[in-house]
Amino acid sequence: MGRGSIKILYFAWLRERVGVSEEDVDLPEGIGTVGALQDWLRGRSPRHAAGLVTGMTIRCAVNQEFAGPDEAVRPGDEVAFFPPVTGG
Amino acid sequence: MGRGSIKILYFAWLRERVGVSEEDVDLPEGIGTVGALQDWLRGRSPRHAAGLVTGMTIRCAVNQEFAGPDEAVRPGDEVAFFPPVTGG
Amino acid sequence: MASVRVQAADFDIGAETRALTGGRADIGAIGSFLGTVRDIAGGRRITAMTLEHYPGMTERSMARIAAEAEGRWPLLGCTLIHRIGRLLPGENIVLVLAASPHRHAALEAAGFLIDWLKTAAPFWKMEEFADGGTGWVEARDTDGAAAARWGTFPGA
Amino acid sequence: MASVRVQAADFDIGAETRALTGGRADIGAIGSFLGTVRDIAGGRRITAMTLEHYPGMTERSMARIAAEAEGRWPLLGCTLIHRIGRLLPGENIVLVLAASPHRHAALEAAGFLIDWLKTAAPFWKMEEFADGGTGWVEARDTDGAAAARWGTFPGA
Repeated sequence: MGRGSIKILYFAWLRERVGVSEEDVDLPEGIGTVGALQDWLRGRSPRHAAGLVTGMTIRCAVNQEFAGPDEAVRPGDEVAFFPPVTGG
Repeated sequence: MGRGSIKILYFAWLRERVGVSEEDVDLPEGIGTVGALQDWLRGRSPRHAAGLVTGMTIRCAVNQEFAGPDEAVRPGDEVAFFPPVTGG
Repeated sequence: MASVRVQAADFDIGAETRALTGGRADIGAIGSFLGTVRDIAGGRRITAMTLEHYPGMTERSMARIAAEAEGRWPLLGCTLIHRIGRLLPGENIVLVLAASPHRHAALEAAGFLIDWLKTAAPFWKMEEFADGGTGWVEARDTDGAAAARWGTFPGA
Repeated sequence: MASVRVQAADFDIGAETRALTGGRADIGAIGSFLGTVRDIAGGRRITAMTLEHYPGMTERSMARIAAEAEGRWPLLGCTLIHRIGRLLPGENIVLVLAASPHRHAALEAAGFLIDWLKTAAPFWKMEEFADGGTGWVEARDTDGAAAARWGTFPGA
């Protein structure tokens, strides 16, 4: 039973692996952090699992601010997953 | 009794004080270094003495290379006296 | 005071410098860094590079980087421009300009701006190789170390 | 590879950057420093500045400074331009550009070039004050210390 939706964004090779650039999902009960959200999203499809690999190589932003795995996520948030940045 | 002429150049406030930008002088016997040349030039006129003040504030180049007071000067050389540089 | 832009179009360092300094006589020193597309990466020939970014977060992080520079050095203005989309070898990618009365402030701020831009602004590069295929550029430890000289962008 | 010029005419950083990099796709990074005339010096308002130099020695020392930079960093070219004559507040005085595959090389070389140019190239500045009179700018200890970070120009 969801508590409200959050917007998920994927960039660069994560976007290619997951196969979508953006999706709205209902945030389930018990998912309150970036790390828990990432684990839960991995279960949505094999492509999600391939994109949202665990480990150091994935970065996250909550509401357009860099966020570590312990950062809180709440309904209405915008959460992005992406590789380490390589601009400049 | 001279051994041959050298060309002397003055720049910036030295040039203004000495009153000329360039002069050819016969290098006298016994004047073999930048320091000795500077002392000898000071005796040429009160304006030379006012321009070629002794101490740290004057720089010299012999044949367009920076030169300290012990550097040799010879007939045919181009010797310049000037303040510390302030370009850039 | 900072001018921060993300754009597909090219830019001109001369026009940007005039926009930063035009009509001002209090500046004295402008330090800059211009990054361009190289045609070689890891020994492979590159035919094009595509820059992807995170609209919204990009502008926020660039503004914060500029504000941080303005807090650390006595700047009279700075400019950050980053291009997006598909670029060819030799084309401009990124420009930072930092204006100050003091030359070391201008040069150090330019170094800071590009180091943090490389590690804290959400851009990603994808290269197209002359021998076929494409690849996402991997972040380099040296970029992280370079940025860490200046401290770390919040959370990055 | 260095382009070294002393000139009365103005220059454009955009045109100089294109001249340095035009048609090349092996560069990647251009660091630069642009110096302009400030309208204040030591609390006094400046109406103009005149740059005097030592023709011949100037070009020699600038070429040597450029060659030194090219020996210390992996540069693919550099540009040094210094104006002479009477300049008004806001006008360009000096430009250094350093091109390299590596951004820190480009930025460090630009810093080196301007630091040595300020202490080892025979230029002198005379300021005209708004409240009347003129004065030759005095060399600053901080410029010597900045240049000494990189070692010392022979004899200077």
